[in-house]
Amino acid sequence: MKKNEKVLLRGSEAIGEAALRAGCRCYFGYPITPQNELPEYMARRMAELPGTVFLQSESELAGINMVYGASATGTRVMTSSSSPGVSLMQEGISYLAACEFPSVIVNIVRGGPGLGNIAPAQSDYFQATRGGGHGDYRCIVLAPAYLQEAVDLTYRAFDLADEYRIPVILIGDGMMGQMMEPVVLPEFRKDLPAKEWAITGAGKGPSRFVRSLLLDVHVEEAHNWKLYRKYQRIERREPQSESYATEDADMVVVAYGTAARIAKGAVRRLRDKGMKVGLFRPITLWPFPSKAVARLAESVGKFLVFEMSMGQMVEDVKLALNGKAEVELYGRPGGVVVTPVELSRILSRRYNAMQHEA
Amino acid sequence: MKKNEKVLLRGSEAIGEAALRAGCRCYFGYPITPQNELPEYMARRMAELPGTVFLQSESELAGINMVYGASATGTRVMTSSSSPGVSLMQEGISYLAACEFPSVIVNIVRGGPGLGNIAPAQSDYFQATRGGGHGDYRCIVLAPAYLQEAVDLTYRAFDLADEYRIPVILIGDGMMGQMMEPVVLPEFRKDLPAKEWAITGAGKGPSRFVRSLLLDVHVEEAHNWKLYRKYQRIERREPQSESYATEDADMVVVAYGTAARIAKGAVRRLRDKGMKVGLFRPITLWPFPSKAVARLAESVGKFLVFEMSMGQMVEDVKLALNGKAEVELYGRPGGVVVTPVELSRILSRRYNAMQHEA
Amino acid sequence: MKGTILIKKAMCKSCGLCIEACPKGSIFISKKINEKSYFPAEFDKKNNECTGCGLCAVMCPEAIIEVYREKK
Amino acid sequence: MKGTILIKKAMCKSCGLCIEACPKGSIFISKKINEKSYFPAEFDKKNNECTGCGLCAVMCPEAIIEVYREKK
Amino acid sequence: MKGMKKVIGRPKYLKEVPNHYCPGCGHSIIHRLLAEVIEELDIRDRAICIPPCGCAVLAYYYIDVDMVEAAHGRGTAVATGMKRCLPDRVVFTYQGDGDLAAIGTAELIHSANRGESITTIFVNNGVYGMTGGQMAPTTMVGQKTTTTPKGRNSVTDGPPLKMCEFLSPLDGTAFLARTSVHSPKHIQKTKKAIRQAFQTQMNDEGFSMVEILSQCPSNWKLSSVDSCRWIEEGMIPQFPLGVVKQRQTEPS
Amino acid sequence: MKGMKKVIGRPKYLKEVPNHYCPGCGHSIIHRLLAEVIEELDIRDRAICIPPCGCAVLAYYYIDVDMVEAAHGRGTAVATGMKRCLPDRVVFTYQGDGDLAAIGTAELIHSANRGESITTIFVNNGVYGMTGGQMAPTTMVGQKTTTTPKGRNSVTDGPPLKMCEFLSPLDGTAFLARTSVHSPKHIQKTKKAIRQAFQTQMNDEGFSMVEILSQCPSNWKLSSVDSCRWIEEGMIPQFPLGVVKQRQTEPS
Amino acid sequence: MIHKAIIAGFGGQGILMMGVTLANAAMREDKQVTYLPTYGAEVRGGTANCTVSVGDEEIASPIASNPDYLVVMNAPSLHKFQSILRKGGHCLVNTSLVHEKSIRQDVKVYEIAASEMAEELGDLRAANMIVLGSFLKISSMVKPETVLEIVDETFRRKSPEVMERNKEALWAGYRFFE
Amino acid sequence: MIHKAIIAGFGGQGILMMGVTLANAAMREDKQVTYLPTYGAEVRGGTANCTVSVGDEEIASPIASNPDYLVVMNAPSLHKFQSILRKGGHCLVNTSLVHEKSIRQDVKVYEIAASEMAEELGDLRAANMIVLGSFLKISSMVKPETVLEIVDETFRRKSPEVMERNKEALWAGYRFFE
Ligand SMILES: Cc1ncc(C[n+]2csc(CCOP(=O)(O)OP(=O)(O)O)c2C)c(N)n1
Ligand SMILES: Cc1ncc(C[n+]2csc(CCOP(=O)(O)OP(=O)(O)O)c2C)c(N)n1
Ligand code: SF4
Ligand code: SF4
Ligand code: SF4
Ligand code: SF4
Ligand code: SF4
Ligand code: SF4
Ligand SMILES: [Mg+2]
Ligand SMILES: [Mg+2]
Repeated sequence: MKKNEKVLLRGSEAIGEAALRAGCRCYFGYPITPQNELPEYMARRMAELPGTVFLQSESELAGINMVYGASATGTRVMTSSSSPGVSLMQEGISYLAACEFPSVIVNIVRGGPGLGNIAPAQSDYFQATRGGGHGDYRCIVLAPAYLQEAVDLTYRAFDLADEYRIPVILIGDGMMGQMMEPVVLPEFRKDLPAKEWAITGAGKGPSRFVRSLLLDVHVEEAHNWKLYRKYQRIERREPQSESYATEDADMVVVAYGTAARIAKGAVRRLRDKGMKVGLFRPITLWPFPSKAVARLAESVGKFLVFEMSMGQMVEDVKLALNGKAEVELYGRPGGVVVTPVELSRILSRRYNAMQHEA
Repeated sequence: MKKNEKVLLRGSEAIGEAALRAGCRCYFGYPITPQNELPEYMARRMAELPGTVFLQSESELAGINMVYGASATGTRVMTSSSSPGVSLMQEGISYLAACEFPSVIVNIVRGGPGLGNIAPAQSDYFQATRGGGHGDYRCIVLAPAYLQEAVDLTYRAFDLADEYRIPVILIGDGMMGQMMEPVVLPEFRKDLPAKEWAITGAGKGPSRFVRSLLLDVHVEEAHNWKLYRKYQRIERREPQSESYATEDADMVVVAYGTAARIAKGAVRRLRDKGMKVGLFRPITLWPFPSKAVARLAESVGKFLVFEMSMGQMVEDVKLALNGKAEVELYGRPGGVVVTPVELSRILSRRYNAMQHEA
Repeated sequence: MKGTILIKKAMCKSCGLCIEACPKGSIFISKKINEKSYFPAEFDKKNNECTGCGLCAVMCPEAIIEVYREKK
Repeated sequence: MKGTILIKKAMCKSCGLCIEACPKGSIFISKKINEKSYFPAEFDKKNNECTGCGLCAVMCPEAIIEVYREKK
Repeated sequence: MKGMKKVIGRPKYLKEVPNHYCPGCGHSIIHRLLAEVIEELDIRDRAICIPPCGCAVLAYYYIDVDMVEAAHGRGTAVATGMKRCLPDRVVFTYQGDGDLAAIGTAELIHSANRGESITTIFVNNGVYGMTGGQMAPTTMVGQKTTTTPKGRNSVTDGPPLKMCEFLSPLDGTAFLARTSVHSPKHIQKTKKAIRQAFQTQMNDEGFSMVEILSQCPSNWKLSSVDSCRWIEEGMIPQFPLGVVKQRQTEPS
Repeated sequence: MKGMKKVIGRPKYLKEVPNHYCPGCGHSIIHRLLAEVIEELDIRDRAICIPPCGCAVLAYYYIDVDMVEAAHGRGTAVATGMKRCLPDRVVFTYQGDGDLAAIGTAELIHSANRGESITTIFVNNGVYGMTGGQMAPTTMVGQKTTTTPKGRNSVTDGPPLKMCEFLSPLDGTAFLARTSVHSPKHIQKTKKAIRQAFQTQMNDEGFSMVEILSQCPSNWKLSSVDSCRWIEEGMIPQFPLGVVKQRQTEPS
Repeated sequence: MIHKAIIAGFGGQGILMMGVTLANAAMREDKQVTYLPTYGAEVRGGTANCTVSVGDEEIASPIASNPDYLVVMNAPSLHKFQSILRKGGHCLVNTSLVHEKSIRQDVKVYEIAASEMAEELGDLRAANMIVLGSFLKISSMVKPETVLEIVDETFRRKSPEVMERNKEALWAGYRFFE
Repeated sequence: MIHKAIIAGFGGQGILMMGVTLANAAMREDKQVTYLPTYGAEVRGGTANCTVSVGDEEIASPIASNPDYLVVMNAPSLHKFQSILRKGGHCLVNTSLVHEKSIRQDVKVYEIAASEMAEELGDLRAANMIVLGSFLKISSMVKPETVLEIVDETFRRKSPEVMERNKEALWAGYRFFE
């Protein structure tokens, strides 16, 4: 593959390849549709790459704890799964967050709750952004909408994880995982900086330990506030979003991932018809780009949140706007993927209703 | 024990006894501090009560799935755990919600994330109210502040679970679990209505099944909306809260569970000093008593949310108020229990600052 | 003829296990595709050797073979 | 005397396992409580039978017994 | 048919619908056997099946008994919950090798050790069928799967687990047998084993399990006929057939 | 001491601090043995311990090697992750019977089956010590615990699990031994077994485990001395001591 | 403008290969392109299909709910997809396996007995390449030369013979509608 | 008014029993009451303590950060808790096991050699009842009669002898500060 050459890749493979190029040296995971192509890709590729570890764990529970062990040694490590499997990881993720072990977790979300189905869905938003595990903690949550972005964010995820010593969740869905798009792959990372906190045997120095048991409430509180300050730092520095056709918009659609692609298609159609509709697309779900969306509220009176769920991100939009603009939800749970045409119809109805009121 | 007689009971035992009286016939659980007294109580009591099942499961994961099986037969069933153990149940809870299997889950929350400590904490609020598992679903979440209330809500939890076919989470903390207060126990439930949806063998009729796999996205979507309508019904009917000294208040503290007790003590002190401070105490965390708190905002300009966490319920308060009043957080994570005196100091400072501004 | 079989061709998936199982070679794959786009197994009426042993039916994953034997 | 032991009494938890282990009865429970509120084990200097066999130290959960033997 | 008597037909409790299994798949054979045994033991009214996450997830469409779907691997925990509430029902789980021997290991072992009076129908096809042919705990050494592109390596992946033998030291297990469905003869033996397992449960003797070697032509990338051959030649040497354990209990 | 030579003292890698264990607790003895073996094998620089959720959760305060705390039951999964990244380190888990044989069953079995080159120090005290004495998978039949007020009932709770024997059929296991720390003699044998287990790992022979019967006077509600007696008389008949498996591998 | 095509048939017919080839060609021509297969249903079925979208602007949804082109390689696929083909859309049918006629009058139908043609060419498996060739003719999503390039690169390493046969098949299909 | 007492000592001294008895008596007198033990630390320690709050209004926090009473049954407990006793509060000390003096001058200290007294009564384990009796005297959280009632009910079923001995101990402690 030549440098900067475009290649046509499947989403799951693009993510896998980007991870390897970012220096991911360990993959642990358990099969679950619709993300099996990712472990399968890792199995194939890591068999060729010296110094890498691919291990199919006996469960997601074991997998996330292997991630924990590998991360403890300072190794860049990844796991991937889909909704039910990620639910099984919640305890482990809470431990990763508590011990500040960097790690990258890919969730190719499927319809739920329960076994649900394997269609694209966005109903794990709460779990990802609020922490489905116990205790006060956060994970950085990245939601690419395009495969190039999936590549770039995967690559970045490992840096973010290391920089902030935090679990990073990359969220996608079966459509993202299965589709192919042209992408340009980044270079292989070399010379990753050593992690002086890593547990690798005491050597000649004093022995060290990492734990999350902090029996003294004041020590635990101090640890919580330390994490909190880190989270605030991330909230200041790392929010990312895309605004499309929002400059003169009267109404803005808020959507991420697959839903955002569809929404962009719909917005384009409406613009063609002269309707002043724009799109706001959070790229980081946590930290949520609250400021950016609040800024839009200075000129936009109505926000329509389009989610492939019964409404989860809508809470973050409302929290960001705090009553400054009207927020409505258009939610489609269960794996239904509406078309840009359908969505544009919905949007234009709401747009017209709004114009009518005004 | 005579009818209506007050007895001094430990929190965990009060919950256990109330459950048995509510018709709970099955308990599955795994030890974890600070809730061990509950399974231990169940072990003792159920050894005496014919027709009951106590089983120490090999893990919380197994436990919640035993609950699932028992609930499927129409039996009233309970499990209990504390934060890390409840994280392990997230997949199972998502399945319970999806299959609409009634069940009661007690979470005696401890400090976190990770192993944390066993001190009182409220940092599993997100997990309980937003669903730490995957997919769009909700659990009813009850948060008693007094042992009598713990008894009453436990008793009610089984009815709610059956009425709405939903998992109900009773949330407390180690202080609630360990302390003793006088309580009056309710009568033993007799003649619980049969559940015609229960899976008990086909008998002479057609065979039936319960599942959450709904491969057809439209069927899954319909199921999601069906659940959604149920959730809306619950949101309309079931919010519960207590308002204390709010009639003429300029500032209202919002707190639940243990924190609310402390807050009430603090509010009383401030009232003694002539400050117009009140308390709003959500009893149901989901459905959150949004209307009730929003109604207060008609006369109250400032809400101070006091949580034993870095701030989770504060989001629900903000969502309920939607910018109509100022919302501030006073969060104490890690298991620290402030005293009413300390809290009253904090409150009075904020109260004075507010008066000053006005 | 001691035995005969009936194959519900519409549900046949052409796995061929009945053919492998039949000791008499009384089954073959039809040239006519069924609704499910499989070429179903077919009883060879001309072969006339079927004993009604039932091995084909025991093997058939789809449980679509009925076996008949001459009444005695 | 062929052996002797040193017990770090401040860290003793009075479990008594050293006493049970000593074949010579050279250890007893002291009447004086330690800082941790335990009555620590004490070497019976008068008993004089200690062989320095080390069984007490091997047994002691707190690893607070040092065993000494006469230099040969 | 004139002058003819029907000697074999579709069993009563196998619903008259096409199934979703691949051509030649062992699951469909096993479904039929279950329907037959349920009919013969006359327990359709009180049998409860717990289908797995796995290719057999839709078993409720095919076998005419009450069913409750379990989360992946949790079949025996769900069965425990049900059986403890309904001790007079015949409760059985239906589980694949991924479901039972990987993610469900702990639940299986503890249910078996407790001697739960349940039956497990364990379909060992050496791969994760439903998810597209990844390595299972029972995959043979050297076998290529989508996650072992160079073949299962016993050093990094471990050797295949022999679940019947593994469970047999547990006191709670009363009947453990391994059979196969790759030929009519073995199919009949499998049926017998299933019947014995159910009978074990009905006699309240303890935990019973039938491990069934089952063809997965799609993921083995073999024809149906070659799949049967692979069971005979590849799998049986590793997974010997027969009753692995049958506890003799005094008649009560 | 004049004219005297110190023949036994506190081992170098057992930190000079009081521990939190109850008087007479076996954990403290086992800690000391670990410190001694680590010193004798001279592996303090490259040993990594994974302490459990259990009474030994604070092991990092006592034993002077690098440590990473594991979630309850997940020790061997964490160890797998670490060892795969650092193949030349000596990685060992320290686990109680609840941790290892209940919630951690699946991780243990699969790590053992894969033959992970790790060592597990398995402290079998027949109860959940840390949480206050509930039934563990290794609790004896009839033994009263806080969750078996009438004694463990083998019918409803199953009999105790014998983990060494249970793991021994797995190819991945190279060294399995059961020992005890209730007397000086047994303590010495335990030390030897721990050394052998570490050596097994250092020779890369596969998974190694030492199961140690260990007294929990607090939860057994016995004196320290009576606890030792209970191990001898109550536990050893059920859990026979000795090397259960020692794989002979060719020198490589 | 964005054009969308759905290609559908049996599992073993090389359906996905056709789609990927098309998508690769579009990429080579620096067009915007997405390719989306139906994916690994947790439950198996006999059919396979994929959607290729090609255009000169960002492609919103990779799904085609109203495709411009439909390529059907077997009968069930015709039943499944014909109703969503856009009015005036193009339907390319492999008549070797599809005997029914399309019931719609408002679409253009192209018929080719690809399996027979492939048999003639001496490789039944080349039917997909024949149909792909035809598709290149009746659509204009990508240039046939680019597809040839891709086919060349895809197969050269594997087997120059197979490459040649595929190219031949491609041209045969292309020419069929000339 | 709400009064709070902390009772602290070793694990085996019957500390929690004292607290529960007190709480039961308060309930019997229809007072508001909470009882809170230190709870099952995941890591064991040798000490036990509990807090009893009694009053005529709803008790906010069952914790006592500034108790009115402190009952210390061993030395570590004195060290641990004396600093939080409220100014002017009451400190009841079992001098059999606590040899140091309280370092605070702003509290009232009551001393009783309960273990020795118990030994005299013939039951070392009754020391806690002696101290409880003294506490009833120096506080006025509940009436001694109510406590007697509770003790009566608690022990009657178990053993009338133990009941009697406990009652005796209770009175002995009560009378000690008369
Ligand atoms: C928690 C969880 N993880 C993963 C899956 C995905 N999954 C479904 S079935 C299955 C395994 C299927 O293999 P097996 O149990 O051997 O059954 P088979 O299909 O081979 O009959 C997996 C991994 C899931 N549904 N839930
Ligand atoms: C997920 C989870 N469940 C439960 C616990 C509580 N817990 C801590 S240690 C422990 C068991 C202790 O028993 P054992 O493993 O036998 O160790 P011991 O204390 O006896 O040495 C339990 C259940 C936990 N920390 N995490
Ligand atoms: S019944 Fe026997 S002989 Fe007849 S077709 Fe079937 S297998 Fe052949
Ligand atoms: S065995 Fe059954 S499904 Fe297979 S070919 Fe024969 S009849 Fe058809
Ligand atoms: S060294 Fe031996 S003889 Fe000396 S005190 Fe210790 S056990 Fe007794
Ligand atoms: S064995 Fe050690 S801790 Fe126990 S009594 Fe003897 S010296 Fe003290
Ligand atoms: S994938 Fe395998 S196990 Fe699943 S249905 Fe197909 S052949 Fe059967
Ligand atoms: S509870 Fe038992 S295992 Fe834990 S420290 Fe005490 S004696 Fe040891
Ligand atoms: Mg399988
Ligand atoms: Mg233990």
